[in-house]
Amino acid sequence: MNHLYYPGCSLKSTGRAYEESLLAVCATLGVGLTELQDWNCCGATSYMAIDEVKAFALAARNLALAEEQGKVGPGTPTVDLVAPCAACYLVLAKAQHCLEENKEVGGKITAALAAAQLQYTGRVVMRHPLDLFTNALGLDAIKAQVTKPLTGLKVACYYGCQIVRPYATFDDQYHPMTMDHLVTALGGTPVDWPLKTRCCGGSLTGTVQEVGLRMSYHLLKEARKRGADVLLTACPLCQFNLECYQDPMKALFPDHEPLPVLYFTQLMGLALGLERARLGLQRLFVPFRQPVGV
Amino acid sequence: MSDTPAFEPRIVAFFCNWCTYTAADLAGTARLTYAPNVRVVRIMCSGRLDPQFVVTALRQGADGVLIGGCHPGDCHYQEGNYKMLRRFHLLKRMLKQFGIDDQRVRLEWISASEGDKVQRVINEMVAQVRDLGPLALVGKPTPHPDASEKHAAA
Amino acid sequence: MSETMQSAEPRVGVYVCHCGINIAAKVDIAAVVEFAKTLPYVIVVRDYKFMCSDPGQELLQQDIKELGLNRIVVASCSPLMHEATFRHATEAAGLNQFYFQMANIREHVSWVTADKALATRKSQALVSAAVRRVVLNEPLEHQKVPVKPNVLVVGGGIAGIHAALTLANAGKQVTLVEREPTIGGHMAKFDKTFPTLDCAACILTPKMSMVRSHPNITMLTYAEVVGVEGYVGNFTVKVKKKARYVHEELCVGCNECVEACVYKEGRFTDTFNEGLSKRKPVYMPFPQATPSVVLIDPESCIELKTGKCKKQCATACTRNAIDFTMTDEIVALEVGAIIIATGFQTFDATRIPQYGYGKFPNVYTSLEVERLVNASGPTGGEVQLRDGSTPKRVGIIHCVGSRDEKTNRHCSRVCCMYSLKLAHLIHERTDAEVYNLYIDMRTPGKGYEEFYDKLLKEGVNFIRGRAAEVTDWTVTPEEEGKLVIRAEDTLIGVVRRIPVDMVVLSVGLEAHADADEVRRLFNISCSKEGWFLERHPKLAPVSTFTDGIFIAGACQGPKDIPDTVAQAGAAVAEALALVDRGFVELEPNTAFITKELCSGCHTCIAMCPFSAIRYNKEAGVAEINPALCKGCGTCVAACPSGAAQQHLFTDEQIFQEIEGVLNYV
Amino acid sequence: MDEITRTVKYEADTDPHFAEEIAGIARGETLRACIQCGNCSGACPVSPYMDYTPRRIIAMTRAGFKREALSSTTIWLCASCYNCTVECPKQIRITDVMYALKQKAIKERLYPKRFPVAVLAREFSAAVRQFGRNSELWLIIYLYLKTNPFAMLKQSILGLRLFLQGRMGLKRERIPMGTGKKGDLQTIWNALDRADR
Repeated sequence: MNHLYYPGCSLKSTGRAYEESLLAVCATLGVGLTELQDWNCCGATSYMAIDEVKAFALAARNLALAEEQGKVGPGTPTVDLVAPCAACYLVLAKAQHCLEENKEVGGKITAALAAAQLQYTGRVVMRHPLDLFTNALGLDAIKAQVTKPLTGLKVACYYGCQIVRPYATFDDQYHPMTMDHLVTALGGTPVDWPLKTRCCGGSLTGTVQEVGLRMSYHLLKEARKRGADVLLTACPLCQFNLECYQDPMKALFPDHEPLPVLYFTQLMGLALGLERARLGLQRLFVPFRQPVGV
Repeated sequence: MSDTPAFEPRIVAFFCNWCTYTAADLAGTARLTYAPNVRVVRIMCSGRLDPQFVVTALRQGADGVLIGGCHPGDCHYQEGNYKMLRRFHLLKRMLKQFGIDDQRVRLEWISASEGDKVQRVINEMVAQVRDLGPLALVGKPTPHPDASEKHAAA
Repeated sequence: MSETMQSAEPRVGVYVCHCGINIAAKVDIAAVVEFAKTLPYVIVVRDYKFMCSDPGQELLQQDIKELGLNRIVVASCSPLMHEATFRHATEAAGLNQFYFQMANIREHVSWVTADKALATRKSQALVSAAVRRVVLNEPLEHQKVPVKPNVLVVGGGIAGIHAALTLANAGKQVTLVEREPTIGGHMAKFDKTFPTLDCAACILTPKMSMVRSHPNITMLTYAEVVGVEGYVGNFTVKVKKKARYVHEELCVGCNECVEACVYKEGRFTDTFNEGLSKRKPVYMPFPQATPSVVLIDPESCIELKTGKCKKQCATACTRNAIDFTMTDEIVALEVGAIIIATGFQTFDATRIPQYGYGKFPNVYTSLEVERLVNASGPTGGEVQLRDGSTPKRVGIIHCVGSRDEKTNRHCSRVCCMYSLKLAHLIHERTDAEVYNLYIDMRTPGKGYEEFYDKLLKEGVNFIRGRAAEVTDWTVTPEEEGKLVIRAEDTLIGVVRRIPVDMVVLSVGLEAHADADEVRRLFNISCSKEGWFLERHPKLAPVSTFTDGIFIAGACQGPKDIPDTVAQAGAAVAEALALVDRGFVELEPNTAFITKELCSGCHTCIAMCPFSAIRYNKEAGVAEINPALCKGCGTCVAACPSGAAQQHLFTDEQIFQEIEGVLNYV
Repeated sequence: MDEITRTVKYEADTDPHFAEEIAGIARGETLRACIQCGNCSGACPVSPYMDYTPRRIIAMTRAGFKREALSSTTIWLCASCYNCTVECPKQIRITDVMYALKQKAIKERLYPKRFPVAVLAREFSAAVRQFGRNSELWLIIYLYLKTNPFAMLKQSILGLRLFLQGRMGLKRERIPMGTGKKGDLQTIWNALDRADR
């Protein structure tokens, strides 16, 4: 299996461990990821506040690059583009929808791409790694490679907003289960909790901190209350908000108790028996010390 | 008023009494505005549609023909729409041989409750035929100059 | 040219209707009048404000008499609306009514066209077509066919019950077919009815037993219509009676068999109680079931599934009513009219996952709560949670599966009122704090607003806002162990979290899942949502596009009980008008064969779905039996020689119409 | 607050074209279908902090209360979680309406002063415009410099930790710009700017 890979800006900095663990896990599972060359920022939520057409154009350039580097075009099959960041995943998918639905915006963007000798013909399939692992690769294939099962580990799977909304394609919008099933396949125990898709605060943690912190605090508190030993995320911003702000959180909410927050790929790596350093676990603010595979 | 009036297609529609004609009435009751280029001829069943009607309409100056019948399985007369469908395929093939673009003749199943579909289909078809331009047949009557002016003015 | 045309020179009168401003605002009437004057054979053209009014009709009648008109064209609304009106007017003036032709310049022009000039042009085209066509019209006579006197009512809810009883009281023989093993429908499940709070059973069960005992009513329960043939006044209907495994005429409803069943306790979902209790494989649907006859469910009965049961039920029955060899049975009926009253289904609340139905045990549907508050329900009328405790705080969420683009767009019309009723009953029985979360309070009925007023004064809480979610995520100590409803109180403009013990989802009404199959069976139409379509929303609310088939109750659209009963009465009146008249006049648009042109190729014979065409060997031509012909014209379109033609729709008439619509230039 | 203010809204103070304009940018043609049920506000995780609930923003937009809608904190608190959009019974793309209002507010310079979200959006897009990618460290530095330089001191501990854990570098992420070669982002920007004019 070979796929194009769109890391996005965060996976090169705050979300470095996500990239490290994803690449390590994929290498172990035999999933080939080729980084899209010359990719640009997807535009995230911020560019959309400035100019819609330009925001979509940013996304569309990546889609066009993917078609070019994936060697697809009219009359050929599609190419998978794997985007681990939830915001990138959504923005790229949203751009696809907009190009298809809205002739006016689509026309402007097509013209702008053409100026740079690019074109997008609708042959990119956006995939989140969760989709890739559970649907393309299959849980059985993963299960077969587990060497250190997560026996006894209680995991709160947190999906966040943007991989299930508004374009839930690979999982249920209200009760997503792909990550839960993955955790079960790794030998762990997912906990049933109600805030799986409730927003972590997004960029508010950086801008209107008291609001962002409270949103993240509630998520962690409820996960703890439901007995979770660790919380898993599938998005660099969620992970950053939930993990890196636990100190200021404690200052604001004295009853806060620290909870390790990992990328789901990090926990996958542990179950597959990979070294902690290859998975970026040393970069955690709230260390994950629980032994696995015992 | 311009020298070259914009082309406005003329389309004859054959709607069955029970479904599509009723749907067109419903579109009216619901005040769904649509292009005025289509003129409806009511027949009891789409099964009544003689291919000659289509040919005659095109020869008499229509740029397109729209046929509306009940959805498959819904025919008031059990299967008139199926029987027409068979004829319709033959007709399309024949028209193609005459060099008539098959987008000019369209068949739609529209049930009595689908007033909105009448609106959509008519608007789509008028736009499509407008793009195709006038149907140029030898001996086809040309529109009265007065009409073109009025169309252009509108 | 046909013979009729030669017999008398056509003299056409054209009448353009303003329809108040409905047409006149979008169509330049004067321009249409002037245009019509230029058309061949036209003697007179007039316009009038309302052609369908008496003075309007007199206008054309006077012209027929004074100007010797022999063809009439009215340009007004759809022929489906007023063709009959003008035909009668024409006939009353001494002219054959089929010398009349209509041009639809309202529904097809003024109401759908934005531009006045173009609308005028389109009207002119349609008038031109009608004039060209009417010249070729021929005098025809309606064909009279006798009507069978009996009536079929489909559906045994309150609509069907009321219809059957009224017809039976008028002396008609009625067959009432009900899919469930008992009649009563949804109403039988309710405890009280709004706004009077009279007990549903007290007003319904007497009617149910009257249905059973009425000499003019044949009740077929646990039965479904599987085939309908024929036409207005003459329907042949096939009904499948599903095997009950109990002989109805023998069972006296003593329930001894139920007692004796090898299952000591109920183990299977009791659908009448909305799954809130369990029943045995042999069961009585509910104590007042009509007929009072048990049945055996083949899905759960050991004997029927494996043939290895002790059959204690059969042994216990002193009348030997139980028969495991019973099979489905087909009953054929001959009826003149059919009333369809198949009702509705309630919205499946699991389709809105954020309300937690099916996930949180104490989230109920309103129909479940109807059973909970019902004295003969699973809890004997006690409002209890799943664990048997009494709720202290209850939230009622309105519009569940209504007014929502993702589920049903329509307002279900009854939910506001039944939610108020349930709020009252719950408050009264438990003293609980009750919250109603509504979008808009809709109480437009006799005594309805007064009922709302009463509830407000009773201290029930009202929050204007659509509940966003029901969650077990708790934040504050008072929320602990409760379900929390999150919603904006839109009148205050803040988001509230309401902790409750019980959530009631006021589920909307929707068309039955199999509405599409049912409507096909009866050859009627339904809306996209599955509601059966009335012939006209205002003027023919219980008629359908198929003559002789009428609709009543919620199968046509959401309705409360008073409206349902009123509509059932209206459907009965229509059916009686048909049946008591004794005959119907069929539209004479039948096909016919011109012998001289027929080559005897048999093409038409295969086309006819009604076997109306036969080959006359001696003459070597096809012949059409007008009594069997329904007038679709499919054979006419197929005839290679033009020998087959259709009255009112001859090739020549249609060609003229085509030329007419194109000749508007 | 002892001050009493008069709140009547004169028709002349409303902008009759505002709804249309916003519906146009937002692909929010359904904006007018709002039945004010408040589901959006109930579903919104941030609504408790907003000065107007999302429902009220829709109502104000529809009624032409331009100044109020554009200067509200609501639009800047929207975290783009799409819950409102997904839940709206009238399928109004509320998140996109919020984006449209943000765009309009920035254009009209009506957003609340020193409200960092608006600044973030501006700084973010400027960086992406210039470098093609976004470097989180630089973004944060600009953000605090432009809004609240003192708050940066508090954040410096976090920044330092991120730096030490290798989660934030001083290196600017960038792609080649203005090469004029196939796929050049600068060429695309230029084409879009031309189209705008």
